[in-house]
Amino acid sequence: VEQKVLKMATTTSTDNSGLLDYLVPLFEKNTGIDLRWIAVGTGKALELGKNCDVDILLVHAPAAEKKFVEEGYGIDRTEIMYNDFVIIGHPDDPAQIRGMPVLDAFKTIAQKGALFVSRGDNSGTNKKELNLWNQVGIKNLDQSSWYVQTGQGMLTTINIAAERKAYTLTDRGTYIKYEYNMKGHPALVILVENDPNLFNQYSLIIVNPRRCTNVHFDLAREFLKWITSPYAQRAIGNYKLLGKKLFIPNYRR
Amino acid sequence: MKPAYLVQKLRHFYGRKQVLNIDELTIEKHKIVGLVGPNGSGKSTLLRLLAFVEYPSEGKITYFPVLEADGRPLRFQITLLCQEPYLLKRTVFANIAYGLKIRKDTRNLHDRVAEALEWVGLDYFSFAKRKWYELSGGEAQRVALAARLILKPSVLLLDEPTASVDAESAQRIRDAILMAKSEWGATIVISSHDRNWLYESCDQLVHLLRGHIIGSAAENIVFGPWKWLNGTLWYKLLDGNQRLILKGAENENSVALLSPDSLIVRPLSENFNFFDAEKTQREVCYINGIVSALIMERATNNILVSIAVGHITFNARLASNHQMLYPGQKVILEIPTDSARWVS
Amino acid sequence: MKPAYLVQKLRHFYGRKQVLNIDELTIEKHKIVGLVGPNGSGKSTLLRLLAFVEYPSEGKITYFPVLEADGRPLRFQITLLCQEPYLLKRTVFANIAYGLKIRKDTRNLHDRVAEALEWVGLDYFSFAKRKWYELSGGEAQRVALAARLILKPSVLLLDEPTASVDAESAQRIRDAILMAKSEWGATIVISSHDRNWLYESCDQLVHLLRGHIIGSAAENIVFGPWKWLNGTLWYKLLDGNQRLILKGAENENSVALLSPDSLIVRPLSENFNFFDAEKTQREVCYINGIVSALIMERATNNILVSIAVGHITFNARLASNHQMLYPGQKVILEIPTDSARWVS
Amino acid sequence: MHYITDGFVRAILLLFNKDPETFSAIKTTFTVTTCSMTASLVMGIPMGFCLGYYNFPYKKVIRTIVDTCLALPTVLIGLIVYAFISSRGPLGHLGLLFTVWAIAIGQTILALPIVVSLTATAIESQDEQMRLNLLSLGARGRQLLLTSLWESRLMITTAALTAYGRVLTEVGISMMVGGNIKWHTRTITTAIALETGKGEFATGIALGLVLMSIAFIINLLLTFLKRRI
Amino acid sequence: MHYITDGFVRAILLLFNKDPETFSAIKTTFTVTTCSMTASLVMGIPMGFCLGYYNFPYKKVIRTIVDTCLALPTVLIGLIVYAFISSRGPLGHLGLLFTVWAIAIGQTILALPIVVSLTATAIESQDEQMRLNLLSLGARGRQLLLTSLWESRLMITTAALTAYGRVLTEVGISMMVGGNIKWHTRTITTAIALETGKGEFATGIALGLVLMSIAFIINLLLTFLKRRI
Ligand SMILES: Nc1ncnc2c1ncn2[C@@H]1O[C@H](COP(=O)(O)OP(=O)(O)OP(=O)(O)O)[C@@H](O)[C@H]1O
Ligand SMILES: Nc1ncnc2c1ncn2[C@@H]1O[C@H](COP(=O)(O)OP(=O)(O)OP(=O)(O)O)[C@@H](O)[C@H]1O
Ligand SMILES: [Mg+2]
Ligand SMILES: [Mg+2]
Repeated sequence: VEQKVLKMATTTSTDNSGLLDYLVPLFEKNTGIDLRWIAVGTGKALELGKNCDVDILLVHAPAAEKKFVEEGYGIDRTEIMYNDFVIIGHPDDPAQIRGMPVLDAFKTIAQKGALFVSRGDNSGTNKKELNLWNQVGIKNLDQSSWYVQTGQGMLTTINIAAERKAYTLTDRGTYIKYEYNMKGHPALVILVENDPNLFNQYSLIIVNPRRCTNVHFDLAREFLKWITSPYAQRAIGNYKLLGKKLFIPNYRR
Repeated sequence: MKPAYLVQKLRHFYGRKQVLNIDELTIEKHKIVGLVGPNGSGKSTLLRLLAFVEYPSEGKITYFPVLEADGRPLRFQITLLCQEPYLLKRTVFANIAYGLKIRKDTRNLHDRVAEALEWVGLDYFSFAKRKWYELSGGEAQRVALAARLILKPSVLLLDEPTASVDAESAQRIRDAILMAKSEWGATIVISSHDRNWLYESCDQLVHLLRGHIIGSAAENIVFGPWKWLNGTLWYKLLDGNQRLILKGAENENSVALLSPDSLIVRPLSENFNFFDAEKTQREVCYINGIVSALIMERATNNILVSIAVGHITFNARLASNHQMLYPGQKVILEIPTDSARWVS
Repeated sequence: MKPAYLVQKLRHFYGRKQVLNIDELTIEKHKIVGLVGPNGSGKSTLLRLLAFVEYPSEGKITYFPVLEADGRPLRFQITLLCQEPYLLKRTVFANIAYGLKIRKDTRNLHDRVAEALEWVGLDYFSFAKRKWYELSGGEAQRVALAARLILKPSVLLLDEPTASVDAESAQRIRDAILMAKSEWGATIVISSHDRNWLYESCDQLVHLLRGHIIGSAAENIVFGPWKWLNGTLWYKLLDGNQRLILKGAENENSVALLSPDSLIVRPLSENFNFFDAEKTQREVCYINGIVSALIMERATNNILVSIAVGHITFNARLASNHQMLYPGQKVILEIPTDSARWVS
Repeated sequence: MHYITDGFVRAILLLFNKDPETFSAIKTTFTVTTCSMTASLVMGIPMGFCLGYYNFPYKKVIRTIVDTCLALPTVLIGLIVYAFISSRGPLGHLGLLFTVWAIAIGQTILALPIVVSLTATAIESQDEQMRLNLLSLGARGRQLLLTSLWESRLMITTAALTAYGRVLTEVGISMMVGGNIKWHTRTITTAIALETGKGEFATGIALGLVLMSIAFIINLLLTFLKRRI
Repeated sequence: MHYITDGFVRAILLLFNKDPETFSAIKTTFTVTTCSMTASLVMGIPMGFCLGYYNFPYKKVIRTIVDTCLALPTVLIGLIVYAFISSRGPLGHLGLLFTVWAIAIGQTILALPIVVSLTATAIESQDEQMRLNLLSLGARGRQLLLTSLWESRLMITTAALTAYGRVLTEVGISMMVGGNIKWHTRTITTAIALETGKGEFATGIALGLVLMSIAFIINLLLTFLKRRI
């Protein structure tokens, strides 16, 4: 019997946070499908989808996702969970943004020219950040001396921000990991959180089987069905990293 | 007379420099041919061409299989011992056996290697297992030769096989070469600067100079500068203010060839009037010299006398019934002025 | 007598193999010393040790600067021409100039290189610009020698400088060596298998055999196998069923050394009764042979006769007033049975 | 600093406890590098021999191209291989993407210039006399190739080791066309990259040490080839 | 497939339009590789010479270690350098982290084993006669070193080119200790990794081709060293 293999491209955050290591064995046990995931940047994940090299995508960049579906590369975009972003920075807080709403915080950082480290890699997080800068009307970021682009993963970006005593925007999961790595003495602390503007929506997209005939559409549907099932949703809600919840399931029928 | 090689209109160049220019040369089967000539005269180049490991720039070398119905491919019939023998980074045994392994002919390998070592005067037990770097210069040279002899090729081309080999071993090598000729009818071409050894070994001589064949005898070569004397006479100043006078040089840098047969040697006697003789310089030129060596020439059974005139040595060939000379003896060399052949 | 080198209790090993064992050897200043011996006797090794490019396993080599107040460091006073000369991958000019560049002594570089090339008989204009691979074997050898001569070292160690060099150039090289001695008082040690050339060049001989010094003359070396005859007499079978009978071999594989002075040569006359002579074998052994060469020995002004007995050649030294022999002549060799020295 | 020492301890634990993830990565690494090294040596050594031994037109041009290919970035190789084997690429139907074979192909391309260039240099540096002597003994073709290589075995071994070091440590190709899929195409190096990305520096170092141990063992196995040539 | 052709076109555009980001990356790459190659050649060649030329105890052990270091993964080097120069590390006060100097240090470590091992092999493969001849002409120490190297210049050049290819294409170290900071420590290879991660495959290929052009130019400049030895 040929093994049923489903290939998924996903962003590094779901992989690095350990969520997939926790969910996928459950899925395999329930359905007997071998789910193999490739953790890459959001941009690359979408590109793999366009090239029909994977069957399903799990990403968090709503605007790009919608464009992807509109252009006919994917179907059945389904929102399944979210987590949130936080702004972190040195405890001295040179720009005094502690507790501000996120848009005010961004504006202040830009006005004071405080160092801000960006991932600059078109990842979901980066897109979110650019979206926020756009909302507060800051332009010419690329040329600004206070704006540092690392072009690397979230954790490295946090490390660089720590070295430079700078601010950065991160997803909560990576921050928890960072806090843990620092043995509870992080160089950077959370300064801005719990703003609705900071929600980070994850969605599932099936690669369009009419464009890509080699896609395992039935298996992809099966995964979609499973992940939206109350069982899986509950499992997502129960996943904890270092004792803290990371993802909030929000599939709505 | 059956030729093993026919060389026709051969020209060979390195870059724009002509190193060989041979209109015709025949090498007979089952003969030992000696190749002599000063450094850079093209001996090694000719041997490489005869071995077909290098190809002439112009002209043709035809090879006629020495043994009728010799089923071996050309490259297995002809074997060359290079001037600088290179040993493979293996044991002496493996070096000697290498050619046979290539020929997929490994019956009795040990016996045959032992025999080949014997031919060059090396002991199987003390040498077979040595590594290539555990050999002295002469031993390495002899191992390389053994690696050629063991192949029993129909054509054996040897480039200075006895350079840096001791006298006793040179003798043995000569025997091995004679055996190769008599036992499996090999055709052998040897280049060497050890004239005594070569003259005692070979049936025929080819004398090369600046890429040209200048004869089949051991010629005396006299390089310039020549000075014009009068008429067609030119002279070269020798040590002790003597003059070698010869007819017909083309220019200052011509090279004179004097056959050892054309020189007459006679003991310097009290009553020989050197100045009288001077007058006859138009026909004969007289030169004082000292006998430095007397050597027996195998091919002709004649005697070769070396006569030192300052820094130059002349060789003359004497019939064996000639009046005897002894080394150290003062002699007069009579050289007919028209006996020179000139090359330029 | 001032020594340049004092060699004491020298033992040299390659692995567990002893290649040199010299209890004492003195090399005098301003002398040309010839090193002779069969292949593998340790000549090259000794030269490397004298050049201090290799160090003896045991014993001591002391060097006394040849020139008083020679300010140059040791490595610049002594220069060795290796047996296999290696040319740097540069032009001939750069090769010859290399040693001087190292010595930071580059005055008149062109003139000096031209002079050095002249010494070895090469023309500056046609050779200086050639690349290292554009040379024949003998030319390369001579370039390597020129690279040593140009350094005007106080000690010049030459390992077979004339192997694969033509006769004319060998002559020139001899002159260059004599000049090195007379002009800047060099001490010169030369190993060579070309005995004629060596005998005519050097002031003193050192004869090596299997790493031992066996004397300072050109000895005849007779290898075994020896068979016991009777009493202390042993014999070796020569070609033509003759027997060389000598006293006092230690065992089958002993090696006999016969000084060329102890052999007596006389023409084979009709009335010589060979069988009568046989009776006297206890004291003298008679052997038939043929004169193959006569050579003048420079150091002693004597004549060396080579006598071929089958495959073995004996050398005898004759006073210059000795009855004259000629090559090809049949002779009787008289060898006193107690004239052998033995090594094993 | 502390994670370097931690890394040492963890490396020993990983190997000692036969950690399944690590062993899976070791196995993948081993399979992939064996394939790619075999392919690149089998192709590269004869190519290098020809490039070093024979004279032919445009030889220097080819040599310069090969030497330039020493600087082929792994990601570029990854992208090019990807372009060929992606579903939409010309070889897409073979289904090679995200398999160990894809990695092996990419690594072969990576190792090839190293093997070719170093072999060619080794052969070119050989004594002209060696060539003549082999020819004069009657060696041609394959015999000439094998003997020449054996004479330069020290250099060829070093060439192979250099190429091996390169494929063993590359990340770009394995990531791009292998996909770093756990239990399947995750090699030690992609695992290191992953762990490092997660901030698990000690684990990264541990895996790095595991990789070095493999290299060390290979080196020991090849010692016999490196004996005095 | 279309990425590859797109990549070619884009590579030309990037260079032709003097794209500032690309030129910044080229400059960084150039600075960093020049530093690391200089350092690794200056240290590595004499070390390789000693390892190949002299005999000393444990020589073989050291050689095996050097050869094993040919398989040093870049991420491991990155981690170790990071541990030393991060603000909490022993050299933290120098403020090297996320500077080009940090990358240069890491790349030097990367190139060193390649230079040492290949130089040692080149020297070891040299004719024993060459050594004797140089000694007999009075060469010692530095002269011996320089002449020996010049005699093996073909091999040393290839060693340098191999090492150059390695540092030019490495990503792990530049990412880890350089930080891939735009306008500052972003090299061509980290830019390729970034663009590829973004899914901008054509740009990745374009940058890869830019890198190869640099390698090509360096190769042309070194051609004179590669003339018939
Ligand atoms: N590296 C080595 N390892 C072992 N044995 C060696 C080594 N080099 C030389 N030998 C042996 O040492 C002895 C002396 O060698 P050496 O080169 O000094 O002889 P030689 O007198 O110069 O001979 P030749 O006339 O052939 O040049 C020989 O028996 C040789 O086999
Ligand atoms: N590769 C080369 N390039 C240019 N010239 C060369 C090359 N090889 C040899 N020659 C020249 O060709 C001529 C013939 O060389 P060859 O080696 O045949 O001489 P040879 O007679 O063997 O001399 P020797 O007695 O010194 O061995 C010489 O003048 C030499 O300088
Ligand atoms: Mg020659
Ligand atoms: Mg010797």
